[in-house]
Amino acid sequence: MAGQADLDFSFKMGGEAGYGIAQSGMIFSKACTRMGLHVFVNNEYPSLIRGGHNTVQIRVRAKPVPGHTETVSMVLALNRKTMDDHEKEVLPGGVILYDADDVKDTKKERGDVSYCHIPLLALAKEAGGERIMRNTVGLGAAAAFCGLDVGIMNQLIKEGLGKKGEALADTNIRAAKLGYDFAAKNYDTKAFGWKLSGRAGEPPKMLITGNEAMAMGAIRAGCKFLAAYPMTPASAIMHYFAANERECSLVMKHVEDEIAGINMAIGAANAGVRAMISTSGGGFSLQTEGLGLAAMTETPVVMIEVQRPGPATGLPTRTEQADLHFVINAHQGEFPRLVVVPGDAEECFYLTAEAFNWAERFQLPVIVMSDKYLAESFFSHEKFDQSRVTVNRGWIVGEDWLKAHQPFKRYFSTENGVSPRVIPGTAYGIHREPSDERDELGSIDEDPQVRKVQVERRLRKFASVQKEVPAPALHGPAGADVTLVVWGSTKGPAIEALELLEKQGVRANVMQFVYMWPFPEAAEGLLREAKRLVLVEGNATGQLGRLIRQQTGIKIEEKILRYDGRPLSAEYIRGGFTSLKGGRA
Amino acid sequence: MAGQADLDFSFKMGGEAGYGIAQSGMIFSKACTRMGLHVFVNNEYPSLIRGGHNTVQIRVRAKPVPGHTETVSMVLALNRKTMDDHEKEVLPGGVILYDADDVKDTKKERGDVSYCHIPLLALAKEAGGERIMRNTVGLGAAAAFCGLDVGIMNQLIKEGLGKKGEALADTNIRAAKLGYDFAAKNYDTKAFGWKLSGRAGEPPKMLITGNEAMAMGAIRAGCKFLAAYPMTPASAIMHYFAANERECSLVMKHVEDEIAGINMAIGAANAGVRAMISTSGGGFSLQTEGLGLAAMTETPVVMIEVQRPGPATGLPTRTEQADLHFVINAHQGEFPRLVVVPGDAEECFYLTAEAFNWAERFQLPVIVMSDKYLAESFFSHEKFDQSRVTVNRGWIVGEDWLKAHQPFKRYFSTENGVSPRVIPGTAYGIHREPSDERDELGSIDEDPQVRKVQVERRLRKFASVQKEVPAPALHGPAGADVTLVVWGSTKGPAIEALELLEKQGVRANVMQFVYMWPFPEAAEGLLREAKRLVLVEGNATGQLGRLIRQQTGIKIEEKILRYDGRPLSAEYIRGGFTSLKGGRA
Amino acid sequence: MVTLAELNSGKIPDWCPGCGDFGILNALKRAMMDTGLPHEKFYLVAGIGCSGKTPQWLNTYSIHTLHGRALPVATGAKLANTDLNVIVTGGDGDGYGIGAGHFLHAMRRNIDLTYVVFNNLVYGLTTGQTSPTSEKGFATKSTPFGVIEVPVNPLALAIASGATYVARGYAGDIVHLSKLIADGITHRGFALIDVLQPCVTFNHKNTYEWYQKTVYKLPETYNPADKMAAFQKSMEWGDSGIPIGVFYKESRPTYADELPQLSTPLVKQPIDNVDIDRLMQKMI
Amino acid sequence: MVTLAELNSGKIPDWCPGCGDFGILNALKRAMMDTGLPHEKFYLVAGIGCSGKTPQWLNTYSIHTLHGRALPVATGAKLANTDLNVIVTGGDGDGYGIGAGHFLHAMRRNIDLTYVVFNNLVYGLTTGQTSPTSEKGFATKSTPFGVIEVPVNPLALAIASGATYVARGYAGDIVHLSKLIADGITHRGFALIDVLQPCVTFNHKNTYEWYQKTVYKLPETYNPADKMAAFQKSMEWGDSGIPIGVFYKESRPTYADELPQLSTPLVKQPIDNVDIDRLMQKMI
Ligand SMILES: Cc1ncc(C[n+]2csc(CCOP(=O)(O)OP(=O)(O)O)c2C)c(N)n1
Ligand SMILES: Cc1ncc(C[n+]2csc(CCOP(=O)(O)OP(=O)(O)O)c2C)c(N)n1
Ligand code: SF4
Ligand code: SF4
Ligand SMILES: [Mg+2]
Ligand SMILES: [Mg+2]
Repeated sequence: MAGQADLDFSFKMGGEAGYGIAQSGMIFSKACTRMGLHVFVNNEYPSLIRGGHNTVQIRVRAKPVPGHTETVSMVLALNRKTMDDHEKEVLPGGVILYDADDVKDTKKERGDVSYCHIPLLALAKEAGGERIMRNTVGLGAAAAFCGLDVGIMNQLIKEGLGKKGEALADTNIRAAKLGYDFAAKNYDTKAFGWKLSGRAGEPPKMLITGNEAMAMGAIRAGCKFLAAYPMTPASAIMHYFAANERECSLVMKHVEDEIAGINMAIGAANAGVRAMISTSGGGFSLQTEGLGLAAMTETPVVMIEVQRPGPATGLPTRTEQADLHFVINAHQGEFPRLVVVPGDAEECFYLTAEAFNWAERFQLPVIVMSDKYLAESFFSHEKFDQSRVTVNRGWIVGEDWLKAHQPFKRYFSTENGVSPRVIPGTAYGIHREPSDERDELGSIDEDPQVRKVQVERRLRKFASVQKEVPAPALHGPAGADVTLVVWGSTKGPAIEALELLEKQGVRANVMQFVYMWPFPEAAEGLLREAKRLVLVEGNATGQLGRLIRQQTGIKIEEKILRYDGRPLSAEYIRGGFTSLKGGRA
Repeated sequence: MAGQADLDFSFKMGGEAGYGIAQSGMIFSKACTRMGLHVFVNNEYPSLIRGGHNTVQIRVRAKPVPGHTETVSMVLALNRKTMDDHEKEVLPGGVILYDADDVKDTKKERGDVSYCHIPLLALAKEAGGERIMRNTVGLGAAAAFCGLDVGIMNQLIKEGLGKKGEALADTNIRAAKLGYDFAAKNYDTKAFGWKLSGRAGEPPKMLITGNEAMAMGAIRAGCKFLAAYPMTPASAIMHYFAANERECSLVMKHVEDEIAGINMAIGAANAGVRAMISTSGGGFSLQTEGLGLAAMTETPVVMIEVQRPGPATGLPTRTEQADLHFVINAHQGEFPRLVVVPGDAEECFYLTAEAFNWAERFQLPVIVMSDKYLAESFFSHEKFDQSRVTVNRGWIVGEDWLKAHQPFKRYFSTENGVSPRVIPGTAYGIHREPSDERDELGSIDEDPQVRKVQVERRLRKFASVQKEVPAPALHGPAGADVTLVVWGSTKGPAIEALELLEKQGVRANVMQFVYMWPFPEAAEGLLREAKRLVLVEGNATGQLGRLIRQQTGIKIEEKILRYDGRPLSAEYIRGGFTSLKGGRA
Repeated sequence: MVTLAELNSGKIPDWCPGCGDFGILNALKRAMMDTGLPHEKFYLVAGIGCSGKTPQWLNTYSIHTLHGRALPVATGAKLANTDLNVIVTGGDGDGYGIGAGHFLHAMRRNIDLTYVVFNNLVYGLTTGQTSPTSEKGFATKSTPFGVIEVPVNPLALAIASGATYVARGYAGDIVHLSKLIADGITHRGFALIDVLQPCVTFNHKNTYEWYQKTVYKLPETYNPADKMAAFQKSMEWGDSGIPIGVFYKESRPTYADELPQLSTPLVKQPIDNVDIDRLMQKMI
Repeated sequence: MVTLAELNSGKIPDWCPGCGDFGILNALKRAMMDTGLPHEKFYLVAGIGCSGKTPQWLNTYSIHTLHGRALPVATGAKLANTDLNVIVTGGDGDGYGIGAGHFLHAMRRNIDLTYVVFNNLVYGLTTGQTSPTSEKGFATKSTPFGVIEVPVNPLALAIASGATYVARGYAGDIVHLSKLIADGITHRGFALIDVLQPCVTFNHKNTYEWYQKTVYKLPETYNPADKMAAFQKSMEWGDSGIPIGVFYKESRPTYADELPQLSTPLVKQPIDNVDIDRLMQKMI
């Protein structure tokens, strides 16, 4: 058995929606992080409220966890489907916990896996609970195998149910204990090959989703206004803002539709506060028109677009990375915008915070893209470093400056394309902002020369942004033989795939595109230096590849794509790599 | 002076909106086409109802006219601004007609041009009319110079005012005659170097805009339903449909917004009629979401997008070609669509008609793009050849087929990606069409394998379309030294520019992209064969160039772009060509 | 004349056990059968939400559209083929929130549609946020400190906008509800049937128990032709009583009635060789 | 206290000579002066249409938005800075057509806005198509055979939706109109002032002459607190008379009143160093 440093334990719980799997997953995961371990938690669930097939998969390591694996060490099967579907994923030596009274007549085809019956329902009832408490019994049983700290687990059960839920917490703790004891008594839990042990002295870790990290980053950056409409997988951003409305003194407006959302955010930003929207592709479609209003009036708004598989309603609760060209090209005409795509929770936090600086410094819409896998997976991370987030509001002029510069030219043509901005209500700053083309003062003007000046100023602004846009990030060894080209949530799986490829004797690294538009100028050089480029994306056509070719002429012939609504993983990438022709066209 | 075959006469009328310039322009132009001549009429006007500066420019030749020119032979200045702004455009030997009592203290700087005072107002009053009849007087005066057939002109005045307007027609005819006589008496009209003369035996010509040609093409193709919302420069399409609702037995619904528009069209198309929408960029933005619904349910809809300068409200009544990437990439996710861009009225007709065949044969949304210059300019053209338009409704199955194929698999996975379709109401064809991902029967299904099958079928459908998409059109000599690469309304000006370049010793031809997406596979070869590529587009960033690079890797370094809201012209292209560095990077 | 067996899609509704949607589905089936109309002439159009899934459980022609866009799609289908019986299902968020504009305009057009709104006063499918019909003060994930705005009053809006059949039913009274729906289907013109629907998962305020206590049927003496009375009744809400039944009814030509070109449904008009010579002639 | 000279943008309105918009512009200026509020605290938000150009002729902070989207933009601005006096102008198409959804929802929120609708019963700027308020039968470019649907009734919708100040003015009576607007500005909450506006170019039915004959002022005895009376009055239209004045008025906390976090306007709250340590701690 591998030592603690090499620990790599994955635990999957599966069952119908509404049976507390998510909550149990949280307890298990937080217990791990409190033990000083790192976790990554992803979940799969269909678009319905009760029933269906739901899983939570918790991966635990002593070092940071970049993503999930396609294999697991332990399964808790709350229904038969979990057993049937996930049996094959269990590693040799792994364990499947199930209630034989519930899950009957299964094939149990694996000789290298232990099938451990735990009377989940009976023990739940014995503890004084109902069917819904089966998962807690299972949690206890799992702890017996893997060594989860029971004290911490019990503490988390209590915290979760609060003061009012004390009695219920006791029942749950009892149920967990019954599960633990049953497992310890009936099975050789000691022989289980994956053991979690506390790492004292480790800094405390947050358990945080991409959505939460984005919301937190926005709040840290001083965002005071979110106008949002529920849409999976972006809804948690609005929920987080709403819950913290009073504590953080901000407004979260649940709007009548996404069109109202973008326009309210524009109104708020135009009036001088940092404002944003959060939505998924369908909502973004509706905001396409508003995006151009922000651009034309040069109002700084931040838009979070969390991708899910399309077109139309598509697969509302699954993952995909297929909105790149849409987001870069949405709205008629030509104007500057910035598109940035974080790859993990940490980047979600810092890049969302920074998005507000880009938006205000260049007075343009900034779109931060995410996807279901990134948005709803939990990452463990130390507290973010607040000092790394600074607020730069760009060129906002006040009364004194205005007095000296009358009449105020809101759309004055500067060298870098950025014009002075004023907060409405300021004396001496009165001006107009039309959505029509206009002169420097904000008067509608159809003169060809005026149009030319304004178009060219906007182009210069775009160029100014492009000059500052950071190069793609490189992970892994320099000068590797293979470079995996990725964006967004594929970062983690790709980085982990490097280890798998290494084992196959392939020295690879990862080039992660973070700033997508304006296209980073440094990218072309990096791409040309690479020995062999392999595109890895969560879509069917290779959208980043298309963008790269458009901007550099470089065609990446080799592609590993996934488009079945499920996230890429290190193993998937390795598998994909193995089936590449290997040649370079 | 050049002979009739070389005739190239341009007449510009200018004044404030609401003074009948458009109507006079129509009379003049139609008189020319009835004389057997060819014309091209473009107009420039600001976004307001009365006042402002409006011009109509009529260009007349004995052979087809591909576009307007930046120079004119005659100006009728109904106000001072027309004189000031357009004086410089007049060719040597040209004439400026104006009313010295109205247009005072002008510089009259041109020694090579005749400034001819016509007492427009006085004569209008003498005829029994008002200020608004000045343009009719001017029309008469113009006829005296250029030889417009006065009989035809008078006939057109009558037709325009109808039975009820007989008295008014008489007054107008009188006014025109007074203008004619005044000019003939006071000026040496014979010496005017441009003379129109009738070409008997020529087939009659229509005077038709791009908008009208599209509407007509749609009607010919059997389109029975248009859901539209007014938006310049697309509104004339809805007006044309509305006017012909009863005569052609169709429904034009003026909807509450463009969102309702696309969704109604989808409903109508899904129910089995040929249906479409027409809008400009702002409305298309709002239809971004609906586009995906059409794609996902595989409902054949045709969308007409008429470009104007953006972003946002932009310049509502001016022209630009800057929505290409937006239209190709609108909506989340990946799915087949077809984008086609006619270059003149004739193509507007045939390609719009054909759009319905593409839409139904492949069950996908088809977007036909236009722009203000194409949409609102008048072209002269013989009647279109109805026999060139055939109706192919694709794979629609009936009761017998259905009986033999139960259960009906609406989304059956075929080799070319196209599945059988049924008209709702047909017995044995009952099925469901969700906007969620679904199995072959139309049941919502989130299984990864089902998703994969459907995504791949949609990709195959896209590939099937791509196989059929025609290559770019080539105009001018094969193997030329320079190839102008264009799309849409730039076709005409570019073709005409060939002559101008020829005169400078440059042998050039034009490669016109018509089918934009799927990108025609034959394009790459054509581009690679060309000796020197020069991109000519009506936008600021070279959008077609970007698309070409994305699809072929070919970067067109030399560009002639226009982005001041005004259309490209042959002279502009020649000028742009002259200032190119000339090298090929 | 469609039967229950024919209407069954063979799929089991994936709504939460106990959801009010089951009652509405049953009432809808019953109403469809009661109308005696042929099976394949029903065309269902749904929005997005728990409610929007309804056509999945029914074996009829149907299209499941976008969130808030069911009415325009239905309008297009109806104008394309006036022989279809077009029934629209959707939620309160779908119809009165994001779809509010279409709702108003469809009613003033008097398009011949039957619109059944599953009004659970909450967003179900997105896991419990406020809806436009949520009561003031209702605490949800998106309004943890309680809803501030006053709720939309769909019946008053319908009456003010020119709907010609305005009714409210209750998911817990299937017999009454199915009659309302059947009458709505038979009614020529736009029929709104707003249905009070308990959401057992996310709405713990407006429950079966609560409705059982508050809901009452409009009395026999009530005159649905009286617009002002209808306004008055539409204002009633809360513990003191919620009326159900037909609030308002009038007879007015439908949109399609006023289009002579629809004397033959568009879908049946031949398009193989539409002659446009006259159109072209006019351009000369 | 802003003066007429200060309010002048120096640009000459490009409306058609005789357009009713001129009267509204004058009334608006007058109302702004009458409120005695400081110049730079006015923030105008406009839709797109002839009416939407209004802020171009005024020297105040303003944003000219998208067609139909003025109300959401205004809502965002007001919530961001409750110290601004936010006035919204737009047309009937803009507000009651494409913007109808926002219209309803802004009213039930009771956002403290003054919404002046230039209601000319037609689409002006796009050269004369039907609008949602056009009368049945009205022939336009988009409805050459006459409008089929019944018009939107903005006042009834406003009353049904929870607007707290619902008035109608007439562009031909500037004194009366400016009072309505001034009161709307002073009113705490959502104020709708629907203004009958002759469009001399595209509406030859609802002309100055016609309004001069039909428009009458609500009598002194009329009680704007009576909701049912307001509904009743809102139904009056046509040759027999069109009432103008305040139809309905109530006092209710505004949306912002119910947000304690707005005791200091958001825009004035410091953001340089927002401490999120407590938020992060909760995640552990
Ligand atoms: C444009 C768009 N925005 C948001 C969503 C996400 N969404 C799906 S259902 C729904 C609301 C459902 O509420 P309701 O209409 O009341 O139906 P219910 O689920 O309560 O029956 C939302 C917001 C979407 N599908 N599309
Ligand atoms: C999304 C969108 N659709 C259409 C238009 C075109 N458009 C501009 S103004 C207008 C209607 C104007 O009518 P109304 O709101 O009544 O204002 P009015 O001009 O009569 O004052 C329309 C349809 C637009 N600007 N944006
Ligand atoms: S969430 Fe509510 S509305 Fe949706 S299925 Fe469950 S109970 Fe019904
Ligand atoms: S078109 Fe009508 S509304 Fe517009 S400016 Fe002219 S008169 Fe006024
Ligand atoms: Mg609901
Ligand atoms: Mg109007």
